[in-house]
Amino acid sequence: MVSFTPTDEQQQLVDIIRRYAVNDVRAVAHEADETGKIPEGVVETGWQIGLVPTAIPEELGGFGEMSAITGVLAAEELAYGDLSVAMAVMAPALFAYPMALYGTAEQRENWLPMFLEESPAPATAALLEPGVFFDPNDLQTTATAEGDKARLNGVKACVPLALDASVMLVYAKDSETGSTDAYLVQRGTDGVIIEAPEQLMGLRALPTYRVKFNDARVDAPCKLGGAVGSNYETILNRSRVALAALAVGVARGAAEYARDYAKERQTFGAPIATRQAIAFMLAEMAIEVDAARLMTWEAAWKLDKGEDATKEAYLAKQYADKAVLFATDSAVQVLGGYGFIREFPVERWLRNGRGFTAFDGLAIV
Amino acid sequence: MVSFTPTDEQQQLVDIIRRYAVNDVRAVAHEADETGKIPEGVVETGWQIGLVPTAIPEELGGFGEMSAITGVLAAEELAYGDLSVAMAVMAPALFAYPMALYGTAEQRENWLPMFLEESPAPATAALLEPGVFFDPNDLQTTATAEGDKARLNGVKACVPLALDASVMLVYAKDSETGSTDAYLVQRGTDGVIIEAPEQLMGLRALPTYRVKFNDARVDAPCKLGGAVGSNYETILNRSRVALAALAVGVARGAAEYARDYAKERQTFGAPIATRQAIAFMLAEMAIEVDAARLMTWEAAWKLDKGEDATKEAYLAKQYADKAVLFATDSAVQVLGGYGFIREFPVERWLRNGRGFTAFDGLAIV
Amino acid sequence: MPIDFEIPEHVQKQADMARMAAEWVMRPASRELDENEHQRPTAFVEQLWPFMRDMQKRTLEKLTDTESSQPDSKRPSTTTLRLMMMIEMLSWGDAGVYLCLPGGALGGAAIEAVGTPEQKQKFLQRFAEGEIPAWGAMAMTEPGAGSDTSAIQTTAVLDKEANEWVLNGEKIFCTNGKLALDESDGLVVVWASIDRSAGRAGMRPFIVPAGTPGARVTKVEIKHGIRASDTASIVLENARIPADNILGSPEVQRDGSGFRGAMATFDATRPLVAASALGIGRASLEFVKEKLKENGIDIPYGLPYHKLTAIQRDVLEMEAQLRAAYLLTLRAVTLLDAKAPNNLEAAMCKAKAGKVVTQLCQKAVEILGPTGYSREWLVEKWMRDAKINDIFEGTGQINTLVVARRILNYSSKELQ
Amino acid sequence: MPIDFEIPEHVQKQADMARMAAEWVMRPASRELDENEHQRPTAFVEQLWPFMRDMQKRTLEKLTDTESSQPDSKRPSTTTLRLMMMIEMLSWGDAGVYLCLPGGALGGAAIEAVGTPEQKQKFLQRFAEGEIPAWGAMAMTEPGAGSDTSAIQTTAVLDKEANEWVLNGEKIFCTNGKLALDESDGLVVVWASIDRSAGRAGMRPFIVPAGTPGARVTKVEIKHGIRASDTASIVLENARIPADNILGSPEVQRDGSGFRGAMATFDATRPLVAASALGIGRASLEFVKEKLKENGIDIPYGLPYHKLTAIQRDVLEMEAQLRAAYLLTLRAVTLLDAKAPNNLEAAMCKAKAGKVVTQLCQKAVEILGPTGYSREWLVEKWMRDAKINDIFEGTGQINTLVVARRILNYSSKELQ
Repeated sequence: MVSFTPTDEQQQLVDIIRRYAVNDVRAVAHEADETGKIPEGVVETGWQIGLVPTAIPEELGGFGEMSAITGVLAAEELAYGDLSVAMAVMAPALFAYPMALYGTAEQRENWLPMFLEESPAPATAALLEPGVFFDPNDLQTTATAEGDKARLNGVKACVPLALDASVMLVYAKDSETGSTDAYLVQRGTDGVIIEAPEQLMGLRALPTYRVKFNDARVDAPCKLGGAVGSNYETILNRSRVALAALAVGVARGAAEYARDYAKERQTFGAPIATRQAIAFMLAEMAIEVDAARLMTWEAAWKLDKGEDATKEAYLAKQYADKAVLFATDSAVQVLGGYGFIREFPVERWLRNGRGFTAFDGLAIV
Repeated sequence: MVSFTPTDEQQQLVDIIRRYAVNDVRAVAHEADETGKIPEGVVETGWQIGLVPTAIPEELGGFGEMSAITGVLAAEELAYGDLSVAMAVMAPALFAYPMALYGTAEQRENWLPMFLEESPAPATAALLEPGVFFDPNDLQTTATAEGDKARLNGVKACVPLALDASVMLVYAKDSETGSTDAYLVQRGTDGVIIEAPEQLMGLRALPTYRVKFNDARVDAPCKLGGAVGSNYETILNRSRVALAALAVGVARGAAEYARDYAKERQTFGAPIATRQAIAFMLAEMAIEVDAARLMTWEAAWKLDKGEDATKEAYLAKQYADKAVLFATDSAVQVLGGYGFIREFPVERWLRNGRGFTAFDGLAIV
Repeated sequence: MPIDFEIPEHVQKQADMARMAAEWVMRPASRELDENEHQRPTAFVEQLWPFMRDMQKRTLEKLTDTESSQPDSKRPSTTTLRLMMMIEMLSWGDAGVYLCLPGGALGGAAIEAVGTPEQKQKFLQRFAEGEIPAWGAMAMTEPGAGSDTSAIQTTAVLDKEANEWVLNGEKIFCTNGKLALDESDGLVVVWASIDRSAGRAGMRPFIVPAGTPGARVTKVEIKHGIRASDTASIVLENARIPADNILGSPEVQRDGSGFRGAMATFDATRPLVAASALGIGRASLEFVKEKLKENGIDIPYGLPYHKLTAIQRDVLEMEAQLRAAYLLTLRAVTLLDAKAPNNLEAAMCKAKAGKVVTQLCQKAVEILGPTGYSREWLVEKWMRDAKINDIFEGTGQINTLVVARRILNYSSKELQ
Repeated sequence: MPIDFEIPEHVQKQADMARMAAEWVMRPASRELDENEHQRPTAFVEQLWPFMRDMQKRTLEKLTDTESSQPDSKRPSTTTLRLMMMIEMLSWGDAGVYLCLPGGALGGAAIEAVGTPEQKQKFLQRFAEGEIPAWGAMAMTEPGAGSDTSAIQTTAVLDKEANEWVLNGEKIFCTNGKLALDESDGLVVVWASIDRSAGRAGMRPFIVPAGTPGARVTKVEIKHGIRASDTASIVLENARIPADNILGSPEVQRDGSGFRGAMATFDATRPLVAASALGIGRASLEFVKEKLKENGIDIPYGLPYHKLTAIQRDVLEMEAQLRAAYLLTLRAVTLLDAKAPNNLEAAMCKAKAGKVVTQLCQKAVEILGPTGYSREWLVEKWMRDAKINDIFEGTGQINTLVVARRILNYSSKELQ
């Protein structure tokens, strides 16, 4: 039965996150972007909404309600607040969700309980690689099996919160079989070098790092899911959908801000929103935001059904990548000179919005 | 010295063609499109303006003023009248210009004088090939040399006025050397089959034909330019530029028509041109028409300098292809319901405009 | 209900049936009907009439049986969803032929939306019974009144003695006008003013049945696309209809509520126009992918930008855009079935689908090169058919304006 | 003269020199100046000042020597063309740094365009002599008056006793405002109303030199891009300037001719803003092609659609669009040099270049993937710099509106 209404529980969660996004996140987003640091306590507050813990299986103390649809609803609201904060709050899921989905019983018991703590678990994942061209289907980072241990080689980019992580999942291609899997790498592993924080156009409040693996030898059993491994394609799709949802959140923020501004700002004795040139931009922004959201929801729904969602997730991500650039760029345009000033959030949103085409693997639902 | 002003002679020619386009061509264009036939006399009148004859070398009785810039100025004006008529008037040039540029002395003496007659010379050229994908750099039609004769094999598409042509240039790839050249094929050559007129979405008033070559054996010396051959790349560039200019003419016709309509048509007590949504479309159409024209002029100028114009001609054609679709589609949109009715020319212009991406080799300057 | 994109099985089945009709009855006649404008899709009408008649009969029963509709109203209906899916598939077959579907069409929709139970019973009956098909149509546009409905010049004056409305005026761009007035025992819903001084508040739809003296078709347009469908001009010269044939109140409310109610039919019809657009877009996209496949080109999902060819990237973009338009339409339809307001969503899906499908079909012609441009294949026809969706039932501009008004919370006076 | 696209050798030479300055002086400091906003491009200013000073000296001589300008006027000048080429190349270097070019900038342009010979001599002198550079600026925008110049609140009242204008108001978004007022012996051309009741007809530009009491910079903005350039807020509190410092007539002509004359400076400055945009676009395009080449990807001309990759097609489209913007700009500039009206063409090139270059630079970041998005390379900075060109000197929307008015022959009242 076709429906576009979240469940009551989902709606409650959305309302909570919206309040958090507007009251806690928006209030600090500019400062965080300027200083490159999210003020103390903001990520913690976001964490305590309990998004990741609810997705942890019941037998390990969570609510066992992992749902991509709930995930995209939450992600949109978080990004509506600020993308850097949203990614920081969601970063532990980069580790927790693949673990919950594919970890061996032992791995899950070892690693999932920490996500039930009050504080964000210091865990992340490394998927993206640096350079001009990146193809998640063709990772350059390799894992060479040595018994049930493995040696990792390669360079990862844009690993969020890597410096503080006590453990991370590293995606690598098996140098013999060519299959891609995730490997658990703990802090202090020899041959793992976390470089200085990356300098990006956007996401300035989120510390991301380039991480090098020089013959990094990780302990057994380090492959997620053990011998069976994990379903990398599904992980990629869950990541695409998460990023699409974040893009929708940023785009919606920009569209709404521009709309409200245009109703306030007067020229020639009337709000600029009464000029068709502006009104049509606002209408198209609204349409693109809604369209991107629906694409994202459909892909998430497909994931929750356990079906192959590659097509839907890929197209949703492609669509949302465009929508967020269109909406944020248009928002700057609607604000005119003010849109170019950093004190107005649309300028930050444009910088963040442009990044989505390069953000593979930076979030997951 | 940068200048955007045609010479006085060019301007006079443009004025003459504009009168012809508006008075003679526009008057019959709808009927011609509906019946698939240009009324008697219209092409002849266009021919008598003398575009092709002036480009014939002086020693053969012409004015020796072959100029791509003059050519694009003329082509734009002709297409401003109607694309089918423009292509019909320009069709003999498909034969005459390559002949004038690359024919051997004997070939030129044999073939060029007929272009000085009062009536359009019955000559054309065949370059395009049928199918989904066409690459002018990789023709499928082959020429196999047999001494100084040649056998042609392949299928050509969209050959304008082929049925009435006493001679045509056929572009083919040498089956041994791989080089592309033009071959003179006279009416009645064995193995040449001119099929029923093609049925296209647009260009309905211009009879175009699919022409098959089944081991068609053509007499020596049939290769344009003899042993030296011709410069196919330059011919292609001259063709690209001609098509770009025709596209500009169609686009300008649509932009101006929509502009005038929008000033006339009233809704809510004011012309629709006073609504920004319409006014902005008109402004963008005007900008795209001008931009496409300037690209075309620059490419033509480069050709007249005798320099390699591949980049300019290619980009101008790409640009004009888009501009003409944008302008004609927008014109239909500005006219709303009337734009969809065949009695209003914009609907025909949209059908013609869409074709430019598939019109390789259908015109030359 | 949670978020769900599952099309119910019974709806999907009906869509599958529509696809069979499209494949077997519509497509084979498509080219011929396009080339021979004003010829009728006889086979299609004959085969579809019994089905449409029965469907319309069931709808009519529901509409007029007030009792049984009560318990049903707890579960959202799927009436419009079924219509959407059917229209999409029939338009996948041939959008011009689809418009010749026997039934009330926009005229019927207006009666369904704002007619009294008696009017529904009386006027919709003809689409729900008998051996011979009938058509409905809607006549709103005039030479001087397109998107500006307040400029409508057609008048309706009540002749109290005869208890009849007397209509005078000229209507253009009336889809199915000739089928409804000349070629069947159909009807046209004609918009006219009962009080020219009241502007839009004085506008009312009137039911003008076939055979009404003084109502006649004066012209059938020759068109860019949807050539199998007739687009008629209708002249009303002292056309007399019974006093009861007015839809809505014969009183003029200065607050315009009478007019607004009638405009609400657009919220129902716009998603269906969008659905028709989707069908054409789908036809083009499927055809392009099929022809590319024949030429060895697959359209992969999951590849990064730098590993795609230009054509692959464009086709993926076409596919994403079409899906976006589909989902926006699905949302507008779902709201309608839930009897929730959908004015914003209806305008959104219509604006998006009209634009996307126009561009998609234009691109399809480009991708398929010289043959795509020829009349050998239908893809050039689909491009011509597609364009109407950005024009009728409100141009893309009008629908975008409606979206803007809704999101800005502006009246049509505040945002013109 | 026939149609000709040949850039004269002496102009090209100057552009080549500008490119050297761009490569050697601007690019090396680009990243640092972007990261440390409000730091000054000292090396650039020092090296360019002698050159700019001498150039401005020659210009001033021409402007004030009425005799010698007569015979010259037969041959079109190349002054603006030279400027266009130089600005393009300097902006290829760094658009933010280019804006710090010592000289009169928009303030100087206004004086050149509408000043009396005496005013030119007196006020432009500072940009044409001395060891220490000076800057000019233009202050038009106010918190409540952006594209709507009629809403300007700043007033100028003539104190007849002192024979001085007294200015009061607040200006924002004044490019180089701080350089002109605080950091050099420069000047700001301030727009103010001499008769608020007269609307735009009462607007006049006034020359406010550095050191004017009551004129002070209150804020320097932190920005998305062009961070090396200062964007200042200026408050005027009873700022007093000599009566002669008004540009144009101190009388209010109700026909608005005084205002229109001043607005004509936009016809001169818009193509130069477009030129700056072109430089940024060119930088991005060249960089993208270079990086693609390093990765084994060439951008071929002449291939059909189906033989291009997605990236090749996009880069070709970027190149075509940039060339189109370039040619539109070249046309506007050529008209200006020929002293022909270019209002339409100036608005066209500004609208096109602003939009094209913004999109081109956004696309460049996408093409270059994760590294393109990082601050390792300048391409992300160019994207931020580019956007200003669609905003200042009239947003894309305002310039499109001007184009629409010109092609429709509508006044600003008829098409708002």
